[in-house]
Amino acid sequence: MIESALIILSQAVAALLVSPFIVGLIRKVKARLQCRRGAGVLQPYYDLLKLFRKDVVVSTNTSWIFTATPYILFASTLTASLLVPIFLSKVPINFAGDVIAVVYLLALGTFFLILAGLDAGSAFGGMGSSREAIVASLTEPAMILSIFAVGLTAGSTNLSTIVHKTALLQDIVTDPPPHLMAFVALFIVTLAETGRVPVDNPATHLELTMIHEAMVLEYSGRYLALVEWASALKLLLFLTLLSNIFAPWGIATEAEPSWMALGVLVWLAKVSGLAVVIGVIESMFAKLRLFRVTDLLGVAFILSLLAVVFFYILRV
Amino acid sequence: MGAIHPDIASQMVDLCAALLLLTCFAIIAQRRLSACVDLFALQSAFLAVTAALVAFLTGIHHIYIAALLTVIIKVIVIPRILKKVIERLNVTRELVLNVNIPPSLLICGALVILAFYITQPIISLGFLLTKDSLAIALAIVLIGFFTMIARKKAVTQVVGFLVMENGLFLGATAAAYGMPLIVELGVFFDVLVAGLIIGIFTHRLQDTFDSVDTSKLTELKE
Amino acid sequence: MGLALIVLIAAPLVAGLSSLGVRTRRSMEGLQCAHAVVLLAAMSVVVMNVAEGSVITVGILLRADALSAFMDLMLAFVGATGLLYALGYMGEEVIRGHVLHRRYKRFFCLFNLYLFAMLLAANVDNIAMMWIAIEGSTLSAALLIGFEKTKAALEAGWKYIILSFVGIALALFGTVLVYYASEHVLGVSMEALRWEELYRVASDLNPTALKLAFVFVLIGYGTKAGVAPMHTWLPDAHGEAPTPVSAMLSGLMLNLALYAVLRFKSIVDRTVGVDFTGPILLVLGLLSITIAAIFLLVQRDYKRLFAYSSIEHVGIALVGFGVGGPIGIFGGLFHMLNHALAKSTAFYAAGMVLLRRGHKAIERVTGLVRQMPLVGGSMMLATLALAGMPPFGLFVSEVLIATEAYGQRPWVAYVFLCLLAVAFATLLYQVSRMAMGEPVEEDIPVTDRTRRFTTSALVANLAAMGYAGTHMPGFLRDLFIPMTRFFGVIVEIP
Amino acid sequence: MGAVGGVVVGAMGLAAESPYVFSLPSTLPLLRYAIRLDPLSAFFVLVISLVGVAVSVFALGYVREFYGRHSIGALGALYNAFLLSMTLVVLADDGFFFLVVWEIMSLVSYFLVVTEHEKAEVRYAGFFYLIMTHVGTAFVIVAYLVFYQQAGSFSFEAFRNPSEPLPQGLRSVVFVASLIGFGTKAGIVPLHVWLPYAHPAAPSHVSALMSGVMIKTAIYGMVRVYFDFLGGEFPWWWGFVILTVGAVSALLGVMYALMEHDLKSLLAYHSVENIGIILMGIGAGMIFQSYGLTQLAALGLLAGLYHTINHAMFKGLLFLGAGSLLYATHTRNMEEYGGLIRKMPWTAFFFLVGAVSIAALPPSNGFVSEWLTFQSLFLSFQIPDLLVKMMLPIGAAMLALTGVLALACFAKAFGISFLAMPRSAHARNAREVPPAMRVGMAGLAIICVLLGVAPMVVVPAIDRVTAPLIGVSIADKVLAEGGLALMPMGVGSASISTSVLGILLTLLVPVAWLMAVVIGGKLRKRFYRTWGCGITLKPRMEYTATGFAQPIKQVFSTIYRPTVKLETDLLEESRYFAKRMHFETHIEPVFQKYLYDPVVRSLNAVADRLRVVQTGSLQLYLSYIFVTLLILLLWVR
Repeated sequence: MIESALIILSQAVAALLVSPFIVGLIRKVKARLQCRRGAGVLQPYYDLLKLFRKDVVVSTNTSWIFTATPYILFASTLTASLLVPIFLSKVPINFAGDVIAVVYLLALGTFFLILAGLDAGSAFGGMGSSREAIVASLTEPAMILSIFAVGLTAGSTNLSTIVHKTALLQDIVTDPPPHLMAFVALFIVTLAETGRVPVDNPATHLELTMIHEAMVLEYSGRYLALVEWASALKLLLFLTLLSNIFAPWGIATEAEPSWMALGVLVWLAKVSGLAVVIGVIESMFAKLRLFRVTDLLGVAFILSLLAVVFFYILRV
Repeated sequence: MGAIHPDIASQMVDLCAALLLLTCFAIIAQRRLSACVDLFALQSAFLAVTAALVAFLTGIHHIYIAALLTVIIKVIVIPRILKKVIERLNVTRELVLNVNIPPSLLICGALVILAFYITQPIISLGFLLTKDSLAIALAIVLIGFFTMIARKKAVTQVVGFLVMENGLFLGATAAAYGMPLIVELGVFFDVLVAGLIIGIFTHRLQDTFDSVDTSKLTELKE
Repeated sequence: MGLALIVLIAAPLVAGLSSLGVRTRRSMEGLQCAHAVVLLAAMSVVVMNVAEGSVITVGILLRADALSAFMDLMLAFVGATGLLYALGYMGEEVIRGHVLHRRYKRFFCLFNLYLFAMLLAANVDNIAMMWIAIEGSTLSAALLIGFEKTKAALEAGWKYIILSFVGIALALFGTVLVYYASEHVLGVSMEALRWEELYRVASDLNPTALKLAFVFVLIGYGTKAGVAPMHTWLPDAHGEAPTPVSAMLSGLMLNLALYAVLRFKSIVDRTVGVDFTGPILLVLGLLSITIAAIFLLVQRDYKRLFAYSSIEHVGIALVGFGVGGPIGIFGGLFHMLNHALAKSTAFYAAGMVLLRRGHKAIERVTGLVRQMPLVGGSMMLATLALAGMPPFGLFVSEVLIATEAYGQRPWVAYVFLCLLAVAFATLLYQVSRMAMGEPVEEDIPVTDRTRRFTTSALVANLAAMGYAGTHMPGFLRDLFIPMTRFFGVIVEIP
Repeated sequence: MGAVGGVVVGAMGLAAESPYVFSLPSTLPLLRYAIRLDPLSAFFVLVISLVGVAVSVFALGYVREFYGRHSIGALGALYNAFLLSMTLVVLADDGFFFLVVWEIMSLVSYFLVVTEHEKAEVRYAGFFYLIMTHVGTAFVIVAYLVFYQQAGSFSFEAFRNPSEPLPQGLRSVVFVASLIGFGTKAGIVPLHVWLPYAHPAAPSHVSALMSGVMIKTAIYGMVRVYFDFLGGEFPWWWGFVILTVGAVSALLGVMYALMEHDLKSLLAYHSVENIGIILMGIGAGMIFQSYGLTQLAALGLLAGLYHTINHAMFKGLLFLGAGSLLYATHTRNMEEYGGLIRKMPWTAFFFLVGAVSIAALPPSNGFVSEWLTFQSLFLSFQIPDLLVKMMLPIGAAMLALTGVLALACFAKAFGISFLAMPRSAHARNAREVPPAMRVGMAGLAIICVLLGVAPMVVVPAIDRVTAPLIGVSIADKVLAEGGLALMPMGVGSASISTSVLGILLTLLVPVAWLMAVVIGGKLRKRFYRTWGCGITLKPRMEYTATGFAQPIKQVFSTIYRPTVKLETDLLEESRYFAKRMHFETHIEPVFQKYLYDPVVRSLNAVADRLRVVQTGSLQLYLSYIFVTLLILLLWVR
């Protein structure tokens, strides 16, 4: 009991601590690819600290929704991250929710974020909200299907089960093609969900091109800090999903301290690797027009669908 | 039916019936309204004769009364009424017909054949004396009906209707040896009243539409 | 018991003739109300006795069995409310000076004679006498339809006269044919015309003769019943006649004509079997429903609208008799009863609208429910009943008929339901336009005296309508069982 | 307020072992006023009554809206008649009686819809509704006639075990007929067209009942017929059809909802969506059933019924919320709302609860049932048939899309209506609604939350309903971790525990707050205008509902077929400054245009053709009779 509580706690802490680092890493990579030295990978931590200290400016138009949203967003994202196996394949509270629950928890955050965007009454917030809505609605089906594709191999949508079985390669049925397709699909989904290029540009300062940034335009101080942190956490969450679902090797399958330590290291390596990849992609591609995004996500959807179909085809 | 040989008797009845039928054709072929009425009166007279003949041959006496009533009502009263109506009219003859005379004659011929064809299976039921009269009655009914369709003037339609009545009556008396007296009386009463009412209405039509061309009555539709 | 029957039939005659001598409106109202009471009383005595299983006969002329008693029930009840309503309606016309007292008296004379003829036709024990009585009703109806001396009324009256006289003539030919067939069994005598005897010897009558006879009778009385394609006079007559008359035509005369057809059907069935009459009735019934359903859509005059709905319901009843079987027959009869009530209600309401608005154009009438709640409401209710909505009896009978039809020929049930749906839509489309919306200003007030009569008539009908739809009293049940037995089937009613 | 009694009855029925039966004979042939309370009916009685109670309370305050304009007495009477008829529908134990009360229910609801019949659109809505539902009833009648033919009686008992079993052809007839018949009432695409007209037209508390409960009676009918009468043996394509219909309804429902700016029609379209979701669950169940996977079948059915009760609750709640807005602002147009959260905080909060539930966000009740549906779709990999196996995940994808679109839609609904600045004088002068209405909404909101976090109570209850229908009870299997979690397929498979999630969420919010305090110290707030690029922000500059939905309309334009009309007249001086611009956009009502209008048009055309039959010419009329006579005579001969 105590042990599982500890594990949960450590998992939360790890996630919280690592997430800003990932953001910093991506920025660093991009800077390097643009032949800049760029800020240190720890810069996000300083930013967060600073933002927490600053006092906040709240629009007179806003309601309690606006002030509550950061906390709700943070809480929901953190809850989601507790359901995902990070360095231990069997999360103690895995019964509390499967991957669908994770998706919907993140959706909860998005929902309130959209509301908050509308709350201030500025056109930018509304614009960001509506674009976030469309992007989210386009990513969702692809996401569910790709998860199904993977879940089918383990015969369950319980993340821990999937990861555990895949890690031990025991009583699972798997073939490379569906996995690969699902992986690509989920990767695109990740880019879209976490607001990266080519769907959205987190570094932009031109309001009209913003999606996520436009939504949080009115936030400042600790609210902004919480929102930023939450989105960093979300990014980490997706990277973890990608790495642990498709390549869970090295993750601790037993709750042994040594194994878990190893698991943490391996996990860090994996997510950093993915972060680098994202950085590279971001500097290679330009941001797409909003209505071109559909094509990209369409590709993702088709891929995931093919993944499911292939899974069955190869079974018969 | 003592004195006369059955065959001859039936011949006679059939002869009268045939005359009735002929007058029908005459009515069809006739354009002048008053002439139509006269022909109708003639036909009724034949009808009365037929009835009397049947009464005589069969010895069913109340048919005499029926014959008498026919004479009174159909030969005298109703033609009078119709004549009165016609006098008030501005037209004396049917100029335009729905169906022209030659084709309508052909059609009537067809109707007669049809009537025989239809009644043929039940003719056998009929009394030897009047075996064909049922078919003829039906033919007359149909022809009367057809007259009402083919003609436009209210009067000729009335005549057509009365011809139908005659056919019915022929059927009732000749073919079925007459209904019970009370029924006969009732029927005659109804016919009389009907004639009166029709007279009234034609008057009114004449007053309001100042014509009795029923094909003009097309205000109410759908 | 014979006395009650005689009273029932004679009362209208007496009242009719005596109403010619009446001086004032008030005394006329007294007379007619008394008459209505007498009617109801006599009717209830007759019905009760017949319900106990006895057959009332008076001499060789009058005979009231279950079917007649059923007709008496409808005729007397609707007739009574019709009288009340007519008192109000014509009274209003008199007050407005549209009708002189002389014609007011004549109206009631004719109205009562009309009732008399119909009651006689329903109770006479003689196919030829029945014909005479029905002819009589036709004659009086003709004068009633042409009562308002407008061009339109005249035209309607003329068409009615010609068409129904032709029809009635054909019916007589059919009657003659039956006699022609029966006298071979029963001899040339009154016996050969009596229902009782005919039922007795039905099986050994000549089939072909009866078949031909049935055709003539069906066409003949069908014309009076408004069966398509002989229905063409009906909308004109209903539209132009004074509203109480329209109500009587729709509520009573159609049923009476159906009754005549049914009488012959019950004999012919015994002779040649059900398979002969069934299909004919079925086809004609479906045809009537179709024509009515479609013409309901293009109506601009609400009285004509209800006229077409009458055609539809006659069709429904015919389908019921056509498919036969205990449920089908029961459905048809039950449908006749409920239709009589609902349709007369609808016409009463329509008449009130006509009095208050002064025109018959559907699209110029709106907001009835708001402006005259009782009239508008009862019109809406009646319409819903006519459209076949529970809790009214027409829903029950329609479902029953569909059930029996499905059992015998599924396609009939499908067509039937489909047509009903169309009729439902078209009828409600028209009436809901009138009942709802903002009321228009134009409104001619009617006196309270008038309103008293019309309201009582409406309420009585509505009450009967709701009652008959949901619950069947014992005596009615005892009527229905022998009635269905006429057609060789027995409906079991819980 | 007899609804309260209903609650008791419903609970009793669910608890009871054997169904209560009682029947009093009618005096009409074939008609029996028979009542039977088995778990299935009990479940629906419970649903009806729960909503009924809350709505009745709400109505106490709401009818004040109608004082003077309409007769409250009539309204109340009809309202209660409506409740009664719905209860009788689910209780009826005799086909004929069912039809009677079914029609009465339609009739009463029609009267309720046309309460405000001065408005032309209300009349149209009511008429359209009446016609559609009547046609639907015709199909139900056909289905029952088939049963009657086999069973020889209208009693449900006879329907269940007819003298000789129905041949497959007839079973399919029953299936299609009842799908169309009940589907019309339920509002499945493409029979849904009446729904977005009728539901908004009615007074809001009635809309809540219609949308929340009445359309559920159709679900009841389907379950009753398919699982009870037909004994739950179907070919696979039945379930497949149901599933497809459900998926399409769900998707199109939510898509049209997104384009609506009339709050009540928006909710109405969401009813279409949720009916679709319910049917997806039931359809999946039927598919499993036809492959003999009874446990999964039970799961699918359970998901469907769970969503049924959930939808009843939150849709009722949302309609009451819409009613409150209407009551406070006298308009249904969302573009005229805004900033109401400060004017009417309670309503806003309850509406938010409803929105979260219908958007299926954890830990709400909507999430539970949609999750169960997801699971039953996911577990399709156990089906032997390859084609079906491959199809069901697509259904899941559509469900996902539906879910997130619903999220967007309610973000719009709530955000535009309650947040930011008032967009009109109506909104500026709005007041919080009277307590009675708030209590009504509060009741439903609480039920929603409970249904969400306490599935361990709900699932066994529903299992009592499904067990007799399917034949297996799965409550003990589904409930894991001491009832905390739902686990459809036993250990190792997926599971959720909304209670735990709820606890976590409620814990972590203060945690986050604490953290913020710990790191940043005490919170110092400054209030200032929203930044509007330097100019002060006016309500006109706010993002509108139309604008919010614009991208979605753009993306799915193939489905919406939007028509945009932009007319600009420019200043004389310069072509670059517009004097005024008029912009309007419509989406094409595809189904009405291509499915219903042709029918009406052809009917009118036929009527016009046939006018010539009745030209008024006497001779023509005579010839009709003549010809008929001759034909018949020849036929006889």
